[in-house]
Amino acid sequence: MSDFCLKGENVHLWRGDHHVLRGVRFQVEGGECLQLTGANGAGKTTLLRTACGLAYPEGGEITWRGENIRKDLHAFHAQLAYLGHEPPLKAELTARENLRYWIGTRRRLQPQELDGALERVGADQWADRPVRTLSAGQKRRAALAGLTLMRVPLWLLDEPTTNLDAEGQKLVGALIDEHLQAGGVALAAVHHGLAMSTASGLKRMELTVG
Amino acid sequence: MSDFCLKGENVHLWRGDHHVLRGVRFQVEGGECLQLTGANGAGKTTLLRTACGLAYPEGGEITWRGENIRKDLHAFHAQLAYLGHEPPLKAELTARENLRYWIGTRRRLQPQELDGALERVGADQWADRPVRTLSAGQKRRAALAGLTLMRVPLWLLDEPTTNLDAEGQKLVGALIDEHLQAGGVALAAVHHGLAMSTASGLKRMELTVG
Amino acid sequence: MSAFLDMGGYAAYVWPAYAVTLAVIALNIVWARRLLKRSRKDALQRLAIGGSDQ
Amino acid sequence: MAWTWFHKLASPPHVYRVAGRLTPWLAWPAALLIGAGLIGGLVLAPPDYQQGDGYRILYVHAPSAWMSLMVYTTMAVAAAIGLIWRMKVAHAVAASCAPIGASFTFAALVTGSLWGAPMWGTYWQWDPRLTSELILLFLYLGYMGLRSAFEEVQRADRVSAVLAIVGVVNVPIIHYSVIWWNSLHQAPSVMRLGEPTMPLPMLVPLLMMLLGFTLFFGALLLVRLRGEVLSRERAASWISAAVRP
Amino acid sequence: MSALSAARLMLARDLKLAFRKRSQLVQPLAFFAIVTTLFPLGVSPELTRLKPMAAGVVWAAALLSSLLALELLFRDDAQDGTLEQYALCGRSLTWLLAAKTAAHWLLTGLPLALMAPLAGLALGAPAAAVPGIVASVAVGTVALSLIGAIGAALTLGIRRSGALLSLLTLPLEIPVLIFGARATELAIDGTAYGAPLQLLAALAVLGLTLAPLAASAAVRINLE
Amino acid sequence: MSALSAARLMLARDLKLAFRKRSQLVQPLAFFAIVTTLFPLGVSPELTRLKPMAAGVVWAAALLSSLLALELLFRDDAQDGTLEQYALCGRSLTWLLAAKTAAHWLLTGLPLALMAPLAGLALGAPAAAVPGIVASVAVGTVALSLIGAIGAALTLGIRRSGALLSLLTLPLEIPVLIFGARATELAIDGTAYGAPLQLLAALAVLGLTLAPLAASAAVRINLE
Ligand code: HEM
Ligand SMILES: Nc1ncnc2c1ncn2[C@@H]1O[C@H](COP(=O)(O)OP(=O)(O)OP(=O)(O)O)[C@@H](O)[C@H]1O
Ligand SMILES: Nc1ncnc2c1ncn2[C@@H]1O[C@H](COP(=O)(O)OP(=O)(O)OP(=O)(O)O)[C@@H](O)[C@H]1O
Ligand SMILES: [Mg+2]
Ligand SMILES: [Mg+2]
Repeated sequence: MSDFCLKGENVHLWRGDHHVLRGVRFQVEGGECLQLTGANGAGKTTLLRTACGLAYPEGGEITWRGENIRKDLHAFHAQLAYLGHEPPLKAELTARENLRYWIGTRRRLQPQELDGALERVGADQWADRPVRTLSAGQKRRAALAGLTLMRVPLWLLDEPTTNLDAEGQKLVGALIDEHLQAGGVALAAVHHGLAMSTASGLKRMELTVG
Repeated sequence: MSDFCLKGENVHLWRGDHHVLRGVRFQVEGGECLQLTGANGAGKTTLLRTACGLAYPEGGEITWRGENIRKDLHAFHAQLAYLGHEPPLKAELTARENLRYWIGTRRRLQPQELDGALERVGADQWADRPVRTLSAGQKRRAALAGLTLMRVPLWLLDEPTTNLDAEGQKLVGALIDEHLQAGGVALAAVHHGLAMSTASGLKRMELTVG
Repeated sequence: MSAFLDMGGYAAYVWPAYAVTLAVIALNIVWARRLLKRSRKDALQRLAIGGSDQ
Repeated sequence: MAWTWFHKLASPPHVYRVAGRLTPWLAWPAALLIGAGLIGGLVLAPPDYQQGDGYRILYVHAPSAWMSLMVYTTMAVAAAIGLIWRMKVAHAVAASCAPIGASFTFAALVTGSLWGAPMWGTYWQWDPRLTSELILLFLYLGYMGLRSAFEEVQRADRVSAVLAIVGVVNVPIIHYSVIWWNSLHQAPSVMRLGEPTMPLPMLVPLLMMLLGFTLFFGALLLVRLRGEVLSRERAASWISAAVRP
Repeated sequence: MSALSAARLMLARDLKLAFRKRSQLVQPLAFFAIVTTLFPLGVSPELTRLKPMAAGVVWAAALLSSLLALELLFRDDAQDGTLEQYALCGRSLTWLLAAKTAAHWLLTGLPLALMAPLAGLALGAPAAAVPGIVASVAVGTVALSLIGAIGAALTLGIRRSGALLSLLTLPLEIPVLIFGARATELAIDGTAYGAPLQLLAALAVLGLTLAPLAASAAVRINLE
Repeated sequence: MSALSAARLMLARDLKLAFRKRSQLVQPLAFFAIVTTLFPLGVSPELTRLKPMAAGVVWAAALLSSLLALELLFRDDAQDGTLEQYALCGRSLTWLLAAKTAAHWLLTGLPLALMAPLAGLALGAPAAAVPGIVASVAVGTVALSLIGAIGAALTLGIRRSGALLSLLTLPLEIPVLIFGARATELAIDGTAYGAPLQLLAALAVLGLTLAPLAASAAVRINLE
């Protein structure tokens, strides 16, 4: 048993005059994926950003392995991967270079690991073209390759299936599956279901528009 | 019977060394919606941009109402609405202002028309907030409001349901339905099915990766 | 001969001017031929990989 | 109907073939003329009564300066043709012109300032003719910079064509700068209507150099053009016939 | 609805975007003020040494602050996709871009023209020179905005285009600088400055007829 | 893996981004060259009148071209989301931003230092002044890059921040300009320029210790 556990307690957050997160509570443990659903504007993105420490909650607290994430933010960040609405890639670099510089700041990467991850997301054809020339779904796939390379226990994913074709949707499901199998934790904002093989670790939470 | 008909014949287009569109043929008429499917990178976006005259095909031709679209590009553009991967909104303006300046260059807008369109997409709450503060789905909805306001016979939509919640997906289906009922033509790149009530006017075409 | 090389006292200006111009001419020849050779090689390479489509 | 022959003439295989055949017919006369001009200018022509032997820089300065303007004009015209009629070969001509023009502009600047040192007592002055020639160099560099900033040749062609056309306003400015402003630089003496104001033994080598440089440009252009045409043709069948030995 | 009223709406939009943040309005002015103070700091505080440079400094500052604002002229619109919509709206893109350029002039050129005399006075120009300075800067910045629009449109497709943009536009803007500085200098000296001012106006008119056309051609190519 | 090797990777990335297009390398130089040609055109073509301004012109040009490149320093990374990933990578953001600033100096400051003597010579400085000009510009641009990094980080959340950025950073950069211009001027006059150069170095060191910290704090706030 791992002690991986991300927990939000009574999280409050305002944006302008808008009380977006009104005492949100959640808990995900190793081997679990919490699917965040909710109408547009319900606050899914805001919750994810708060959970990874990019936004500061004005009430309540978020803990990881039993400790407030602010206590040692660097150590917390070293254990999480966050993918937002847009794939974080530099348009002028190739997909491979992007991964090298992005993941490289976190850990030493072997070239064959990179090759493996790129192949996994079907990037063989376009791994060495500037990201600028890639299609929307190809960019998303490159970001997914980065996700698998991070090797961290906590995944925070904001609509990871956007722009992906049917096969890409399955890929996302399979990646999360494997992550959970390995004892990882995932928190994913989604509008449709995730294409996962087992529903065992799947929890759902619906945010309502505040 | 209207003479609305968008037709592509043997369209060829390269991007770099990549032969993206290899002799694509398609035809959509008034009351029909052509659903473009295909794997990531198959060339859906490229085809849509070529169809609206933003990209120049190196072989073949695209005709609208029987005439090459290049013959009178301005007149052709006045009859089409194109929505790309990203909603075309200025972050500093509110949703309402965005629509006013965007649609206003095409035709004179009545304030109550604007209100109606904003209400239709569920924007009552956030129509007067800077787009910068909107969620991804809210931005997409604002773009859809613009689409309904254009009042043009030809719609070219690139994954119009991205970032939308379940209700938003239905909205897109309903909007296309109405557009077809009124004799309009639609060409939409989608990965999932469109939530349309009648399948009568629906055609499908699959692009394969070249 | 040395009178010719001296250029009536203007040697320090005349000869560099001619040198620069002739260098520009020579470089242009080299560059142009290199461009042609390189694009020939590239074209051959492309033919070897892709064959000819269309 | 009239256009079909035009397009056929400008079709890449045709251009590639004809350019290859034409090159020696320009290159050899150019070499002869430049060689004769060098001998004529350096040895046979008499010293100037004012400038002594210093004026001999004329035989490299004037042709280089002439090239800088002529090449730019050629480039702009080719770019306009390419933009208007979407003609690939015209764009290839424009692309080929830029490095040639830039190098000769550089030569004109260097030879000019080497000439200026003894004649005006300074290598450089912010004089309209000199400044506008420097701007021409910047324009060439800007053109090449803009071109290389694009990955796709087709887009680079079309965007840089707009710049080439816009920049052509600088050409008359350079040419007339000595007339419009009171300039250090000397007024046109050869390239003007009516009688040239130079004794014949001085004039003949200059004319030979001018013609020689022009022919040399033509030869260079043809060689570069073949390279450009090859690099922008996509796997067309004629390439294998043209390239394979 | 005509192309003209679409252009009017475009102008209104760009002005509204600029006025959204009231503080943005003073920014080109502040920039100009700071640039003109750089020189006395860098060169010498004595007015007798500064006066001969006044015209050059005012013009170099005007050119640079116009250039700084330029990069954003089309880039923002291209990035968020609104420019594409304008290219697809069935109206003449030339007119729309002319309107954008007009907005750019109203937001940078005009304030600069009103500000330049102050800078001139601070650098030792006499009060009588004020109308001449205002006129020359006002007319000259029209030409600068127009030439700049071409450059901005050309470099639209390129990331980090700052330096390339200046490389492309500065050579074209140098005639404006020469005539503008000459007019300002003559005004400061108290002589007739009509001749260079007329040349400046000619450049502006030339720009007015050519620049929007060239810019719209370049934008269309870059959107492709 | 340490914070330092992450920073090294960041430096490598920024350099690669700049070197991706070979032509971009010459661009800051070209910009600098063009700016220094602006002044003679605006002021006067005579070297005797230009020489006293040489130091001011060189420094104003250096400051402006450093500023131009600055806006892009963090903005690009913020827009495409890579900066966010760096803030979340579990390494010290301070070191990463220091690496970005170093890249900025290598790409603008260093070439400017190598180029400045040429501009100085064209404006009438003697050949003996070359080492002094190189030294003062090289040291001064370090301080400029560092101060600029703070400004760029502060204005990250703001659209069209160009003018605001210059408004924020120029006042902070004025001491650099003053000492830098003094050092260059003394070098041109052939006198000892050690004192202002030392002050310049002191400013650079102060910036080195403070700027990356301030910048990383500002970036974190702006990402929120
Ligand atoms: C850096 C300095 C100089 C530059 C940039 C320069 C530039 C030019 C240019 C562009 C032309 C061609 C004009 C045209 O065809 O319309 C030209 C021609 C010429 N230049 Fe210079 N020049 C420079 C210095 C000098 C000097 C110092 C002299 C002699 C004292 C000189 C004498 C001439 C002559 C005789 C011609 C031929 C004019 C004619 O016959 O049309 N130049 N120069
Ligand atoms: N400059 C280029 N060089 C080579 N290939 C390119 C270039 N630009 C685009 N492509 C390729 O062209 C193809 C077409 O992309 P397009 O965006 O049309 O795909 P799409 O069907 O819309 O995909 P998605 O579902 O991911 O949005 C992609 O495979 C892309 O990688
Ligand atoms: N400055 C602000 N003032 C008022 N409301 C704001 C502000 N910033 C954000 N909001 C609101 O906060 C809410 C939360 O947005 P968030 O992006 O988290 O939604 P989401 O659930 O991710 O939606 P989507 O499904 O569309 O991505 C939205 O309703 C948004 O309009
Ligand atoms: Mg969201
Ligand atoms: Mg697509």
